[in-house]
Parts: sequence; C-alpha cells; structure tokens
Amino acid sequence: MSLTVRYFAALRERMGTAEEAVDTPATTGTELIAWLIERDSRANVLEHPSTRIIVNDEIVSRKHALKAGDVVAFCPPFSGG
Amino acid sequence: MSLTVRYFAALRERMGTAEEAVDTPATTGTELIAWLIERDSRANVLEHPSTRIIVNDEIVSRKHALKAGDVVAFCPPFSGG
Amino acid sequence: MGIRVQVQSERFDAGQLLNAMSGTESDCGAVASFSGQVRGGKGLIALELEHYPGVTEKALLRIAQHAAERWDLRQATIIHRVGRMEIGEEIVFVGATAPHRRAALDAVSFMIDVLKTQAPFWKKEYDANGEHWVEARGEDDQAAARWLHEKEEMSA
Amino acid sequence: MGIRVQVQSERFDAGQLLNAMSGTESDCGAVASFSGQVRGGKGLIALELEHYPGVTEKALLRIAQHAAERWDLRQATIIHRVGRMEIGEEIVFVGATAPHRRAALDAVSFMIDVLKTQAPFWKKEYDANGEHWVEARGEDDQAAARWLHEKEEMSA
Repeated sequence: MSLTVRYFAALRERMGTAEEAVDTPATTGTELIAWLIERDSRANVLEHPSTRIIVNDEIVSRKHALKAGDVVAFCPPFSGG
Repeated sequence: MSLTVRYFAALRERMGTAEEAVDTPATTGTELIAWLIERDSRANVLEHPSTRIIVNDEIVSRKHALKAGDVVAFCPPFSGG
Repeated sequence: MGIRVQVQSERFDAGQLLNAMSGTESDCGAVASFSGQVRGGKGLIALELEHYPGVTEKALLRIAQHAAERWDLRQATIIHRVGRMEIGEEIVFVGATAPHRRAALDAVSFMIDVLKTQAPFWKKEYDANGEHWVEARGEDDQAAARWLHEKEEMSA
Repeated sequence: MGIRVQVQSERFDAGQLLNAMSGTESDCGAVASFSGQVRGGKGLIALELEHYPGVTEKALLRIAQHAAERWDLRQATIIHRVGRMEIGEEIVFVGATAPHRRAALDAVSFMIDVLKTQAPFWKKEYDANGEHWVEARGEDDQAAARWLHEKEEMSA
C-alpha cells in the first residue's frame, strides 16, 4: 500500500530526505522498518529502540496497524525545552 | 533591667502600643510575659504558643536569657507572601 | 480557564508574557513561570531547533490541557521557539496562574518536564567543531516520569 | 551569584523583574519565577501588609542565601511589598536563575514557601464587615517544613 514516510532531525539527515512516498507490503511499523532497511541499509538506525513512530499525528507502537494513505513519521528522541 | 518591648500586628493592637520602654526584673521571655500580664491582663495573649519572640533581630525561644538594653519583639504568626 | 500555546521562530519577551497572564482574573493570586534560554559554554555558538509542524502544537496543547485537568488553574501558557538561536536567546516560556501558589508552581514544573520528552522538538548545537544533534537526557525522562503514570502514553 | 532582596511600598513590574534576571550570565539556561497578587473574593476590598523593618530584610536575605547554598544558582531575587494593596495588585516576586531548570524551579518554590512562615510580615484584610488579621495557615507550615530540617530554626 502507499504511505507517506517522514524523517526528522538526525534521521532526516541520515536518510537524506525529509519525506518520501513509498509503496510497500508492510502492515506495521516493524515491517515498514524491515522493508526500508532491505531497500537501503542506512535505514538500520530506525531499528534503534529510542526511535519513536508518529502515525497521523499520534505516537504509536511499532505493532500499530498501518493503512493506505497513512503518514508515518520516524522521530529520534525529543530534545526540546 | 531596662528593655525595649515591641508588639506587632494583632499584638500591637491588643496592647495598644507599638513600642514601650520597661524596667523589669524578668530575665527570660517567659518571665517577661508573666511580668507584662501581671501589669496588664490584656498581655495574656502573649502566652499563646504561636507568639514568636525576636530579641535583637533574632528569633529566640522563651528561655533565652535577656540582658539590659535588649529589644524584645512579640510577633503573631507570620502571614506574608 | 485560558490556554495559550504557540510555536514561533520570532523572539519573545518573557516579562511581557508574564505580565499578560497576571491580574486578568480576580480570584487568581499566584503566577508562576519558567523560561529556558540558550546556555553558553563548551564552545557553543548557536542552537537550531527543528520540530514537527502541526504535531508540535497539538502536543503542547495536550500538555497544557493535562495541567489544567490536574490543577486548579486559570491560565496556562506554553510558547516555544524554533529555528536558529544565539546564546542568551530565549527558547521556551511556560507559565501558569492559579488561585493558589502550589498549583501554579507544580503546573509549571509539570509542563516543562513533560514538554522535554513529549513534544517533537529537536536541538542541534553548532560549535567550533561543527554541528551535532543534542541527545535526549535520561534525567529528562525521569523528570517526566515523576508526573506521568507508568503506562500512560501521551499522544503527540 | 547575585542576590537581590527588597521591601517596598511602591508597586513593581513582575515582567520587568523577570527580564532583569534573564540573560545576564551566559551559562544560565533557566529562569523561574513566582509572583503573588491580592486575590479577590469573599468580599475582600484591600489588604494591608505590616512588617518588622530591618528584621524583614535580614530574613529575606537569609532565605535567598539558603537557596543559593542549596542549589547552583546564578541569581536569586525576592521583592515584597508592604502597606495597602488593592485586589489584583502584586504582593511578592520571587525569582531564580540557574544553569539547570530543576535548580531554578526548586529554589523558587523553596523561597516562597519559607518566606510565608519565616519572614515577619502580617496581612490584614479589609472587607465590608471591617478588618481582620489573616491567620497563619497550617498548610504553609507544612510547605515550609518540606524544606527545613525539623530542628533547624532560621533566624530572622
């Protein structure tokens, strides 16, 4: 299915893009990460346990079921304030 | 011995004066309070456990030894801030 | 109850924000605030703050609302800057007003502690050696955990 | 480390006091403040604050110094008004700056909590029925006790 994938901060720099449209068989965050690593090994940083996933503006777990059209954002630990 | 006695807030209103010079045989706060009550029973409020005694700018206990020339202030509980 | 949250690149005046919250409600005796500034030292030249537009504002609103549910507040304000900031410039302002002082003080501590771990901001430091992303600090997680239930996960 | 304490009858501008503390030291990332105002309600018309001149200033200085010994601060400020105040007017401002936020926030909580029970101020309330002295509140003693050792007695 087609998803919009976004990367922030250090992950954005690592992936070399802020946003991309992908067409993937992945149905969860975990599967999407595996698929992205398969495509380009630089994506291995997404596996780090500190990476947070925000789907359609909500923080979700990696097991969260994805659906077509979702915006999936990969975020390093927050460091605001 | 001679002391300067000061009264603040509700105690000042009760005693009808902010400051007076006294000549008393009292040698401690406790004795001074007893002497003041003996002189004028309105001073009985000074016995209340919440009354604080400040001698020469330091909060002291009632057992604190007084000496001639001391400034003894009777204070109701503080309510600033 | 008034809530104000804002993400902006423009500088702000903390004193003005504080005064804007003060004396607006007559039963309101307490005003507390925290503001964070770019701290110099270790060769730091400047900071750059990235965020997740849209999601950040929702996260800040959620944090202020949580504070207002937890304490009896009259106002809660969170202003956070993004973009490049020099040493000494303000980064964040958090304020609360309440009838009683403990509520205002605790709400401010809550909002700044939780903001650090629950709002999608990222800091990059520039120094003489180049640039690097600031890593999240374990003590920030602990500070936020003081306030949040173990299993509660705040949505962004 | 800068300490500023003041007892005054004139009104003050909390925002101005906050800004005066901000950005004065480059290693200083955190600014926290509390200000208390005359709270309306229950028919209150005005407050009058009495104090013990000379002793009050020493008590405030002692409180700010205790805070500076206990936390790594850059500045500590306590400004307290005396005399007559109308509803909504400011009574007290307490502020602290520090390299780290917890120090600034805790120092401000400490100073306002301890001030309530350790500085010789007395409040009188004026309402439609006349006037009466405000009684010290047990919860203020508890708040101060949080910070002070059981047997420690701060001198005025």
